[in-house]
Amino acid sequence: MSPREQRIIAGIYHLSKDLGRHFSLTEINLQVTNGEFVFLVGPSGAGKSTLLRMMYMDDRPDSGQIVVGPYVSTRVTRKTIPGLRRMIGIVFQDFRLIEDRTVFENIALAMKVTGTQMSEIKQRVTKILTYVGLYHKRHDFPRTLSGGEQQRVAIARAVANRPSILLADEPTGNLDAVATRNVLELLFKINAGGTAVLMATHDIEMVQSFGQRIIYLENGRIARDREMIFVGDVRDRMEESSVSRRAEQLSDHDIGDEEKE
Amino acid sequence: MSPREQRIIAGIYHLSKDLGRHFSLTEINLQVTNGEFVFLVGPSGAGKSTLLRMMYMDDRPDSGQIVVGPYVSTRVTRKTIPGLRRMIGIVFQDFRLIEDRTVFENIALAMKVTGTQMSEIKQRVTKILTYVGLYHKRHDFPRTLSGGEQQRVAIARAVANRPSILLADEPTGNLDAVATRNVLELLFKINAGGTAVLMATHDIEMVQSFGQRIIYLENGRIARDREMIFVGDVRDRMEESSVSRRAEQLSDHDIGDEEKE
Amino acid sequence: MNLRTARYMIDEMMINLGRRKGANAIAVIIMGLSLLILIVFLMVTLNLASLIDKTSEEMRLFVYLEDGLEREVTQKIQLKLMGLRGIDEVSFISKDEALTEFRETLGEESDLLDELVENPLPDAFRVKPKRGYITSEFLASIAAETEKWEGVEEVRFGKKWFERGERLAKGIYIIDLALGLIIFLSVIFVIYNTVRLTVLQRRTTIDVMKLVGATNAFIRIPFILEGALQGIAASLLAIVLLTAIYTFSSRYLPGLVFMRRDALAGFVVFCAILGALGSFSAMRRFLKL
Amino acid sequence: MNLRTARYMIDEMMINLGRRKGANAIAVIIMGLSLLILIVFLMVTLNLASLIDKTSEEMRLFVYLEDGLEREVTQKIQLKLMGLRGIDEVSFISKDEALTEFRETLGEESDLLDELVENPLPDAFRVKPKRGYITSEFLASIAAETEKWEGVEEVRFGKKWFERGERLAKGIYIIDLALGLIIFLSVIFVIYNTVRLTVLQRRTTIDVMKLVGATNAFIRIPFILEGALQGIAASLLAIVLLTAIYTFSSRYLPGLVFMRRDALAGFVVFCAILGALGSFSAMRRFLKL
Ligand SMILES: Nc1ncnc2c1ncn2[C@@H]1O[C@H](COP(=O)(O)OP(=O)(O)OP(=O)(O)O)[C@@H](O)[C@H]1O
Ligand SMILES: Nc1ncnc2c1ncn2[C@@H]1O[C@H](COP(=O)(O)OP(=O)(O)OP(=O)(O)O)[C@@H](O)[C@H]1O
Ligand SMILES: [Mg+2]
Ligand SMILES: [Mg+2]
Repeated sequence: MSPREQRIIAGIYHLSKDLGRHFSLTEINLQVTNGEFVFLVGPSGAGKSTLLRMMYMDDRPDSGQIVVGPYVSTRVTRKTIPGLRRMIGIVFQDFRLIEDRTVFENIALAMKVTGTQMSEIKQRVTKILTYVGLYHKRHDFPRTLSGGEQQRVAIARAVANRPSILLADEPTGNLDAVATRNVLELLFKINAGGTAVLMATHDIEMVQSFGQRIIYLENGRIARDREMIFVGDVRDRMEESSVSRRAEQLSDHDIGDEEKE
Repeated sequence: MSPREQRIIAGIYHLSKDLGRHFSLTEINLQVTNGEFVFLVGPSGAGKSTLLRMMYMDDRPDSGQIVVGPYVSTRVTRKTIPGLRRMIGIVFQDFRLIEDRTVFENIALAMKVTGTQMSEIKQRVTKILTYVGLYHKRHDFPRTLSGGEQQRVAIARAVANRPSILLADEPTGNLDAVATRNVLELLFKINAGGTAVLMATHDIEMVQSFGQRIIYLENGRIARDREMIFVGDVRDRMEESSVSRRAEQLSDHDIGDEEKE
Repeated sequence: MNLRTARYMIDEMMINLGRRKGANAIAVIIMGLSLLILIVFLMVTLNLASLIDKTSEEMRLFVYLEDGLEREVTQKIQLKLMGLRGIDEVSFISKDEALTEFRETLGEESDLLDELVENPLPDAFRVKPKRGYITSEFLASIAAETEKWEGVEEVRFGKKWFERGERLAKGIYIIDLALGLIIFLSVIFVIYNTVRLTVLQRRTTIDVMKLVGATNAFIRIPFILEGALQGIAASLLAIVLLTAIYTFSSRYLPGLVFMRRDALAGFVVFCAILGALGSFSAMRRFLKL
Repeated sequence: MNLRTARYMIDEMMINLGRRKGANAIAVIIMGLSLLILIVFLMVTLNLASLIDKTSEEMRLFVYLEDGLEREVTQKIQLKLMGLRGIDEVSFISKDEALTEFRETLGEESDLLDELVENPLPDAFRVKPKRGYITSEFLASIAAETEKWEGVEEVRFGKKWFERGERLAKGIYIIDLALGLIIFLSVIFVIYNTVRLTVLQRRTTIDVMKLVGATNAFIRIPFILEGALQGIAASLLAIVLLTAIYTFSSRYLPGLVFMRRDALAGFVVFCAILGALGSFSAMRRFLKL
């Protein structure tokens, strides 16, 4: 394989988005090159999911621009959005599996949409389901799956189409250590195949060990990017931001009245 | 406070439950005394959620018995189930917030059901929401909350009624380290007040540090209970059980074809 | 159930109504339009029945007398007629009155009577039967009996026409009943399932309520109240539209009869019950243990 | 759109139909019953119209001739009548035929004619107007014109009765139209919203499809096909029920007219389009960017 040329596959420029009284994304700038693996970390409510949602253009910025491949948020239309979405694989934080479709059908649907041949669909789905350890559940409906199993189906669906860029929102939140490692291995392999990966997670310690680029989001702003982050440091920052939100007027005594006989 | 008498608040005896071709809970025996704090760990699909579901009697065992307070699974009826559920606080893995109710209304509903006075409801909800850092979002609808925020609302609802026993299914899966610590603190405080807590989680390393009782579930069986578990040891077991499920015929080469230009 | 619980239930219902305005409005309109069809049908039936009733009430029996009877004989016949069961009124029509009436009936063709040398019509009694007795059997039996009396020449009541009319009325009633049954069942089905769908859409809410320990009554009663309210709203909508249709129609059919007040009140109550039952039975599936 | 995409769309539709049998069945039954009401109404209207038509077709104009006319004059009048615009048939009724007919019309009362010394009725022509010309204005104009002719004594067509009938028919048509409009709108509303509800229930499926990059056509077409299929199933259900009602009713009203085949086919097509449109417009809300 020839050495890959470095292109920017996704870029966010001066993005702002206001979401009601309590939250806004402010002046977000970030670029992802093809083949890059980026962790997006930040405390609960920092805006990770919102930022990803903008990237797959389920929501539009108030100002600024998002560019994904040839698609530009300010120019994209109803007609071009499906093309954009087919470049992107998305693992949703809440999975979004279709309830009345089996595991197989859920994944196959995402491939049918792009007009993939049935024989190829069967082959791909089999392989990916086997990889995430759910091939034996291919004919089950999502409601009969455990939380972690649903999450793995969501991941399988996102990677089935060999997207150019994968947006994974907290893809290991319901997984045990081993399943997490398997999923990360899968993501790394897909990444090695040329897919850019942007993975949102709250697990700063896990992320730390891989030496990949880490973007730290806090209160709707990018607090750090690219520089290595040290766990202790981020811990402090998180504590700060989390604590500042939480009203501290509560004393232990207040909660002490939970007591009962 | 007088030293609390040790009573068994929940017991599971010789429970078996078959769930289709792929999974069954087998010969589960376990007792929780009042005021106890128990972690239920196990890999994805081990049966943690299923076991909890049996405890709040949303599903019945094929054989064996579950006893929660004065309620016995073999004798409980449609009429007595509400009484049982009011003893129990439940944090669902998938949150189960009511979509067309605000954060406040979601929590208040659980209290109205028991006939709590409105003034008391207001006071409790305010206190708990403040504690989980979401008081400012009390009038928002679940769909506008981040994953972690929804999870905290689910926790708030579960503890609002001062239950005798709290079943928390993966209550920190969507939370960052700081929020996780806050939630655990909350659970410990509630526990200190006399509420027994049974918390299912896949995060064996986190659980390890607290020195509480840990039940290790694997493939529908209790593999270990009460003895201290060492991380390395459990890691090995998890690896084994996870790997044995995952078909290993996949070589790196298979996934390598993700590559594209 | 104490007062507080009752208040919470009403709260619940109000929140549900408020949060799903669009869906509720559509449900009420669907139900209202279905009910409109039912109630319009009822009004048409009512008017048909009153038309048939009026027509058959105009039915008269004519007892023709022999020529040149004594006054006493005539009076005796009249008294005997009035003594018969099922007779409402008996009036004497002299041959001259009869001719005048006949002239009127003929209208334009009456000049044909100008050629008559003498009045060929007999004196007669016009007999009006009581309402409940207007059947061809009864009239035939009266005719057969009176014809035997002294001084009576012939008794007529347009037997052929009357029987034909009777058959037609019966046919209309049967078809009306069949149609009514179909419309009634259709409307019940539509309403019942519309309410059911609104309950089904809140399946997760019901599940959550069960899981936090709500009694079945606590879950059910707000829904039942809501179903009843929807039924009432829909029936009121139907009544308003019916009134509009009535007002419009009676410009063209002046004799049109409207539904009675108490029937309308009954209709509203019926719809409330229907809505409540729809909610109730929709929930039975979910409230099982 | 290539063949494979088309196949996937049909797949999608089949899966949807298969997975939600209960909901689809209820939707089809709701729609079918609503349509039944519409189509029964259409049949009632059709029968009313054919009844009114038949009645008015029996309308005849009578041209009475002066007494003792020459044959030639009579024939000339006949020829002139046949030459008039809007005239279908002209037949001669001699005074004797007229008396016989009159006797028949009178029926039981005909003995009154026995007293006649001589036939007072004139010879006449019975004129049958063509179908489209049966209006009181046209008949009046013909009457006015022919009355001036030599040898014609008088022209009559039961003006008063005819005008009254015309007014009644007009009233019935207007009310029928008004009712029809209401029923039509109600049924469209019910069907449209029933289809809409079935689409709304699959909101999350639609959302997910959008997010995995399905084009609007890919999402929409299976739903539209499904809506059309539901419409067709519902209309067939309605037609089957209508046939049953017709069979039953014509036992009591033998002259009952059934819908024409092509009208029924049009009805099915109409329902298919309605179902498809319901799906289409329900999805417009969700398929916005
Ligand atoms: N549609 C919306 N309307 C109003 N506020 C919103 C909406 N969507 C998100 N928010 C708010 O924006 C903030 C960021 O949400 P987001 O889901 O992006 O957080 P996150 O970083 O993904 O957090 P988590 O780790 O908990 O998932 C939250 O406070 C949330 O309440
Ligand atoms: N209703 C059901 N029908 C069939 N199988 C079921 C059903 N519910 C659960 N299962 C299966 O039972 C197994 C255990 O599920 P459970 O949800 O208890 O796992 P878990 O330990 O909670 O896993 P996780 O950590 O991923 O949430 C899974 O393999 C799941 O697919
Ligand atoms: Mg998120
Ligand atoms: Mg689980």
